[in-house]
Amino acid sequence: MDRLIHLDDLSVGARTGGAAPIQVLRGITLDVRPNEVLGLVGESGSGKSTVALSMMGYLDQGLELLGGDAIFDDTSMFDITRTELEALRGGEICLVPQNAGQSLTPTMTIGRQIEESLMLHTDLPPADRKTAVTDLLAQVRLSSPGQIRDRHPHELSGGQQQRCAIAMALAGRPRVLLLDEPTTGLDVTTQVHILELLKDLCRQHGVAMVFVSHDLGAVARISDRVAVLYAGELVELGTSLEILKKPSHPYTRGLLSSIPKIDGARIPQALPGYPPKLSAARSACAFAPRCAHRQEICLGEPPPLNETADGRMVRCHFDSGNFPQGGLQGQTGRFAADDKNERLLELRNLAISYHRPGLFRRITGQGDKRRTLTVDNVNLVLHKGETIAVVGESGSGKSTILRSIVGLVPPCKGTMRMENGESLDRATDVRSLQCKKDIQMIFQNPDSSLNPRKTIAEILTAPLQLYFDMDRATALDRAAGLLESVRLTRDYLGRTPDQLSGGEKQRVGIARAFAAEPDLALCDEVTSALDVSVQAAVLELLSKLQRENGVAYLFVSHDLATVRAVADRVLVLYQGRICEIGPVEAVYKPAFHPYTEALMEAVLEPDPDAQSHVEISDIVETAPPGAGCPFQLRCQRKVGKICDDTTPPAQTVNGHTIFCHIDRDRLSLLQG
Amino acid sequence: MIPAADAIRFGTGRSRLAGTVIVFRDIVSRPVGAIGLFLVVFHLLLAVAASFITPYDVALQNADRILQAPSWAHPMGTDSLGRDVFSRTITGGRISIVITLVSAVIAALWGGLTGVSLGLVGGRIDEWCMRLVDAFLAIPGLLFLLLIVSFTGGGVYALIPTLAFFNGISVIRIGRGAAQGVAVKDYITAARVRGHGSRFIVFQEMMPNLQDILLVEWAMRWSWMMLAFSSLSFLGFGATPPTPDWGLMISDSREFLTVAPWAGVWPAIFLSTLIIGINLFADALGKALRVNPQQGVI
Amino acid sequence: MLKVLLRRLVMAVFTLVFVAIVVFGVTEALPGDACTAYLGKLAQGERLSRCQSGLGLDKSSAERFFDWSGRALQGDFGDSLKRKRPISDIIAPRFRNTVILGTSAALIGIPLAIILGVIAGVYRERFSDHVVSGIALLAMTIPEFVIATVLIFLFAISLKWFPAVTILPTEASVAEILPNIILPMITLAFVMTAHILRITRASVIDTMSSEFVKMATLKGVPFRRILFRHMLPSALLPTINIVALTMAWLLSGVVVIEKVFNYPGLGTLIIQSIFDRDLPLVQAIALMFAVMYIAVNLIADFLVILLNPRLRTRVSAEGG
Amino acid sequence: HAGLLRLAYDAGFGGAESLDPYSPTRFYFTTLTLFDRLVQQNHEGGIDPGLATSWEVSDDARTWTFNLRPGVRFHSGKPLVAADVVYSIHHALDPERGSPVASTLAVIDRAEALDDLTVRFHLKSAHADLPLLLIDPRCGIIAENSAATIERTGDGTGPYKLLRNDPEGITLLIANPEYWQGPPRVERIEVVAIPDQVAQIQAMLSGQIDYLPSINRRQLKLFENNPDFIVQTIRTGHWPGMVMRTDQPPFDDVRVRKAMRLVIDRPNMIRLALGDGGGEPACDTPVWPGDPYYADMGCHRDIPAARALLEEAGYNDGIDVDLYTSSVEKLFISMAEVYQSQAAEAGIRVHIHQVPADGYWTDTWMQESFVSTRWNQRPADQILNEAFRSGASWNETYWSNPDFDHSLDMARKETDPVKRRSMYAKTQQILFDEGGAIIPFYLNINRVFSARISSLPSEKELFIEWRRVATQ
Ligand SMILES: Nc1ncnc2c1ncn2[C@@H]1O[C@H](COP(=O)(O)OP(=O)(O)OP(=O)(O)O)[C@@H](O)[C@H]1O
Ligand SMILES: Nc1ncnc2c1ncn2[C@@H]1O[C@H](COP(=O)(O)OP(=O)(O)OP(=O)(O)O)[C@@H](O)[C@H]1O
Ligand SMILES: [Mg+2]
Ligand SMILES: [Mg+2]
Repeated sequence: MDRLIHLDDLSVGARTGGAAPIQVLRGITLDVRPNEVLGLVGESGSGKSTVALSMMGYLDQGLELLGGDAIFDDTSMFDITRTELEALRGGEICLVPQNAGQSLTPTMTIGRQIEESLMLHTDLPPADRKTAVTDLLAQVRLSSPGQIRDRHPHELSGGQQQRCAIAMALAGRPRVLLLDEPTTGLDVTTQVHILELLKDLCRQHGVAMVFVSHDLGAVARISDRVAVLYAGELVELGTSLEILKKPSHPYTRGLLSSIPKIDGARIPQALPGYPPKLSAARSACAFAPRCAHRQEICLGEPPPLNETADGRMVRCHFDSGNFPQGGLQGQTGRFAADDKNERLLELRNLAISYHRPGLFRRITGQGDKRRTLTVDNVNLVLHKGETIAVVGESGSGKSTILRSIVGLVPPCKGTMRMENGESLDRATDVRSLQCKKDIQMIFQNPDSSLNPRKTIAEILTAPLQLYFDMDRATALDRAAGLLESVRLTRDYLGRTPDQLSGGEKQRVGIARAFAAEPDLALCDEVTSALDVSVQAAVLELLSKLQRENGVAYLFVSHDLATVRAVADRVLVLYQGRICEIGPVEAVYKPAFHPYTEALMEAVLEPDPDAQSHVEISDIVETAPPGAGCPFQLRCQRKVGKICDDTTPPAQTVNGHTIFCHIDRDRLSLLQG
Repeated sequence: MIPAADAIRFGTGRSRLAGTVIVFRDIVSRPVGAIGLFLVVFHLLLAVAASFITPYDVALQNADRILQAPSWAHPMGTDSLGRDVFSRTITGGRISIVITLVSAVIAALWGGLTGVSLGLVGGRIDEWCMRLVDAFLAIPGLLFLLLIVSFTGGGVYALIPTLAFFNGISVIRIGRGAAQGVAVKDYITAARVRGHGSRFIVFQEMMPNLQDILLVEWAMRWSWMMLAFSSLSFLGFGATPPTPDWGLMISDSREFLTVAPWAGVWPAIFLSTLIIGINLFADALGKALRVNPQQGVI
Repeated sequence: MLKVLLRRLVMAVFTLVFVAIVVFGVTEALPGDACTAYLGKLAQGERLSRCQSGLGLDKSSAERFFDWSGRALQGDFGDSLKRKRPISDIIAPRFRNTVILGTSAALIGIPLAIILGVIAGVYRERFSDHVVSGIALLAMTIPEFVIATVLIFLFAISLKWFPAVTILPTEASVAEILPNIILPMITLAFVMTAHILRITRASVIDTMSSEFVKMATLKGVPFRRILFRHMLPSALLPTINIVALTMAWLLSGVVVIEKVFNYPGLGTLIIQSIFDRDLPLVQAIALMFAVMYIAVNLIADFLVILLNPRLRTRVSAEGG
Repeated sequence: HAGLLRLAYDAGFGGAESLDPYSPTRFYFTTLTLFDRLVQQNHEGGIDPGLATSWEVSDDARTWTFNLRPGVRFHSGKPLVAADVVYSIHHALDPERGSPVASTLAVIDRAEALDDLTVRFHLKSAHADLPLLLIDPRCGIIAENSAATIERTGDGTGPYKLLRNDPEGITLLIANPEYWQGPPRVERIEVVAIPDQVAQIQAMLSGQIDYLPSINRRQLKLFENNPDFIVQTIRTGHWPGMVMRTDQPPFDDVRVRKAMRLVIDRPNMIRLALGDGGGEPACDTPVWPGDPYYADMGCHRDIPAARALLEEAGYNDGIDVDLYTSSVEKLFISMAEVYQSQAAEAGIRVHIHQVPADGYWTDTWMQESFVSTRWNQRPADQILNEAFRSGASWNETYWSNPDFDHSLDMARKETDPVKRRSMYAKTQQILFDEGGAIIPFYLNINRVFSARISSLPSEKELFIEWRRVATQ
């Protein structure tokens, strides 16, 4: 068969301490064919990057080759001299790294770095290299490549850095491009742009690509074939159409069904449990503990990789294609809306700024003039037991609003009030204990939200002792109860956060918030740091707790799909200004605000047929424009000067408001 | 090799004591750490036990035995006043160890607490305090030491507050830097939003995360102070005769190096091994706790 | 960038003001005043009052502080109590000597330390690293007077290659001084190498494990080129600050080494002035050291800002 | 380096050294070679002519007349005349100068020039041994009206001329070819400042200097049996001591002072502090056995007596005293430590404060109440007057005893040598009984020359005549 890269039973181990090496990759056999895009998916730690890098003959510090080989074009990558390796790497086989921001040399300009690739891997005369660099930068669709060439990496936005990394890879005129999570960490709209770009490049240059991602949506969008990795093993391999439409391996199925759907009103089904710890030997199916179709044999011996009738490879003891499809629908995240009309929190004309005027300006009263308002003109009423989702790209001020509500950042205009009369304009320190108790926060990053030096017991009893004056024994008892309510067992009490997985940590964070029995919980991207398979479980948990406690959520997310199932109402934020707010049913169908529209288009669903096309540009705005519509710069439906200098009017129908100069009927016509 | 921090992370049975044991094992499992710990413990024990082992009175002079080469009676020879070098050498660390150890502890405590508070408070207060700290750092500590020792006449123990104060200043920077790293963590925000007081935040939330850094810093300070103290003794500002003290002994025997090297070499070896020991120990401690020992202090 | 530099400069100025206050405050806080300290048991009657009015001690502390700092700004520190000469005249030749010794030691020590540090970092945990790091550890831990004495014993007394102590006319030229200070130079270079070396090593190791070095490897860049083009420019930035600290240390008179080698620099002058209880001289020296420390660090920070493209265009609000 | 001699000195005045031989901070080593005296001491203890060729004394011993050597010139070229001598003496006696020689010469009322080459001294009281006072090495003759500049020019008639004055660095002296005793044999002398004694030893060992004026017995080991060095041992009247200020408690009590002295085991101290043969025991008299007026008194250690005296003085539980010392002389510290351990037996707790060498003489000595000291050999009359007469500027014990002063005066007047001897003996007895100085021994000096030096001075020659020394 015609193949560019052939991984032959590749096994990689990691040395830790004196113990036997743990196995990171087990017997991976995989081909990359010319001109094809091979997607590589799996959860974090499943070995995707290791597979990709070993194709270049590279293993990270601490890893060692246990067996097998990586063959590129008949050359064994682990068995050639350094000079040969150097000639291949960056030449015929190129890498686009996971985090371009950190992977570009900070002390060299973009131009010099790309020139270096040209120098090492092409015979272009030095005089021509400058123009070649500009060409490459233009090819990756960077506007004003001439300027970018002379910049240092940190002077570029994340999307631009990623494009530069791609340009650098193209400089070596590769036959294979390895892309290690090239879009992770970028804004949704940017992500789509980069995927489009990659697709086009692949077509134009005829290079093969290995596209590594944890995101099935992205993989679906670009790959011809998909390989699914689980715990260092290849569990399924086939064309992307087959795999995404009709996954066979239970893991692949679970993964697909745990992805939130933009049109699904229900919380996706979570995969139970967590990926296994890697170990030396394996005597069972690695997925067995989480598998719904588990049988005795699954625990007794590891399954082989079988070729199915339709030509794909599946690692299962059974003909998993015959397992019943579907039937695993999750439940709705919302419950009856009739008891949600008692007001809880009201934000009126809220404006927030991080800029603190100096003493001089404050005295002369010029304080307010020059400051940029990170958040402006936010009006919001939250009812008891209600969930409002706040959606927007990075930097849109979502967290800022939450921080302001808890009193960490004082508002500079407007008022915030709890319905019991308590004003929230005051800083945390001077609020009443009751008020602090009523509003609790759940954080995005589970690693940083729990003190690594405290046991779970200490973490959970701290609020209990603070608010309820419990003695230690009672508090411990209650803490155990809290753990149970987030589906963790009592023996977690003695552990420290390092001994918990990400999802478990997030549960503890939730338990801590609920220890206070709050009226309002502020959730700041609580799922985005978690693996997809775990995300759904957290959403499910939150909605369960809401049902039980009647708590209201202000639920922040950058992803419209995630909040679809849990939110009662959705607020779309751009540059700290509300674009659109309304009940979830209204927001998810036309008419959209143009920005909401763009976000909708940017949602990547694991559907190989879907054609996403984002029309707004992916420039990054650092501050909102001085006047007019906040979205004026990137709007694909901009009508003219009015957008630049007049604040758009609110167009409200049935509690659904759109701030746009275009009439909402016209909008819904356009968006059909 | 798994750093101790990881061992704690992935271990199962656990308690604070177990944590300490793990760190200890980690230190000992590194050759560097084992040697360092051995040297430090050796010198500490010696300092405690010296008076029970010394064959001669450390101040006993003997005109018949001036600058004698090592022998059975005097395993390290005698000095220029006929005193037993062995007795004096094993006792010679006492004063300096006591003074520097105490000073280092005080320095790490006051500097650490101040630094942590500044790191937490931030803002203008922090800004101005740091200018003051910079000012203190700008003037060589030795100058202050000499000035205060010679003007207050408090003798060698006046060094304790002085050493502690000026070293504490340097610790402030370390503590503050580390605290700034911790202060932005969400769990601190969480505690603050929850409504805990600053005492709780500093002692319950921040300190547990900073104690490792301060511990390593303490060890580095200790080593630095040993050096500084020996220099002071050498210059005639530290221990006073006839107290046996390494720095002083080296200074006194310097001129006889060509004819009676033993009188100076032994104290030099003891002094250096202790400082090397502390340094190795601090390095290993830093590795075990995953703290970068502070860049050399000058 | 200009704003950043300016901000750093303003910070330095404030630090300097604090330094002046601290220096003045500490000397003020010592028991007695400059005259009673200097005159000791003779501090009585007419002699004391003559000395006190000579120094203006009859004025209030604040008044004297502004007086003193005002004159210090113009480089006038008054007369030494003991030497009865203008302090600036006393300090100037000593300072020159200290600069000569410090700079020559730095010229040997710094490049050596950096080269060794890079070698140790690149060959981490290998033989050459163990050797280099071991030597650095010794240099850092063995007291300098021990090193100095051993060097004198070996190279001056036994081998007679170099002079044991410095014997120089006060106004010796650099060419006269250099052959005389080989041993102190070596001692100093040895002692200071350790710190720079360790920082360089740590920084190189840090950079070696960074993503961009990995990326360069995967781009097929040969190792030498990675080392010089990609790694070192980042890895050596942290050394600038430690080099500055070392320079400040060298310039503030290496007391012990100057004493052992009989070198007429600022170090021996500090000791003398403290023993003479010559407070005006002590104050002047302290202030001068502080100015040098601040200046050297300021230069280092400027360099870092200029050399680090990240800082050149954007600087975090915090700064040393 | 033929024709070059390098001598080290300790820069004890921290750069304030003056070339005025009469200054309290005189640049000792250098002034010795720059200036001549009227008379000089010969190796037999007698007196030889110097700038004066002959002298007569009047019968009442109150008028002395000196005839000057013709044809002598100052380095500046000015001929030596009687007015210069008159000026020098008046310069020395000028109370504004605070010269330490003033008390030695206090007996002189005034000097007058009889003619160009004849000077007459009028004494306040009779003094039969005036030339003995004038051999003091500090009594150099300076040129008339040079007081303002002499500090820097050092313009004398001596064998060497000043080339460069650099008391903290290298002071350069160059041979005076017109010297009246013939030109010196070594062309240049460099006087090198090395404050630290260990540094001096190391400089000597490594061949950077040619001469060390004094090393202790233990240091002798460094140079003995070494072909590069020549060691000489000389009995001298140099003495180190520890002096108590008799004007300050607790030493204003004579019983305490006596007790402090009784505790010393002098031979043992010599052995411990100097090594065997490093010195001769002394009984707290500054007059040395080589002096014709030496009084042999005998003194023994007596701990019970010392205790009794202390108790009598009210110190029942012993006494704490602070002894200030310094490495300015290495001997000081070991002597202090030996004294500390000997005194401890009588309940005297000595706390040693060691201060650095630089500035010891200005800041500690004559300031603190119990300090180490050291004197070079001087004739009896001179040392007794200079260091013990009431009000003398180097009266380090702040000793003031009319009886003592009177006996000193009487001794001077006495022209009968036998009676004079007994009178000097009486003064020494008073000092021994009541004085504040502890003088445990006289030093034998060990001095080291580099083997480069040929025609070494004799072992009897304490003040080396450098003009006679030559180098290979
Ligand atoms: N240098 C190393 N030493 C030891 N173990 C390693 C090393 N590098 C990776 N591993 C382990 O190998 C496994 C696979 O790592 P890899 O980086 O390939 O995963 P990945 O699928 O790319 O994950 P992610 O999505 O987080 O990038 C992980 O469990 C990781 O802990
Ligand atoms: N402490 C701060 N000081 C100054 N500006 C800040 C601060 N924190 C945030 N900002 C700015 O405020 C804006 C909004 O930040 P915020 O963190 O609220 O965004 P976000 O919507 O939560 O983004 P993300 O999705 O990245 O979390 C950003 O431009 C950010 O740079
Ligand atoms: Mg990866
Ligand atoms: Mg955020």
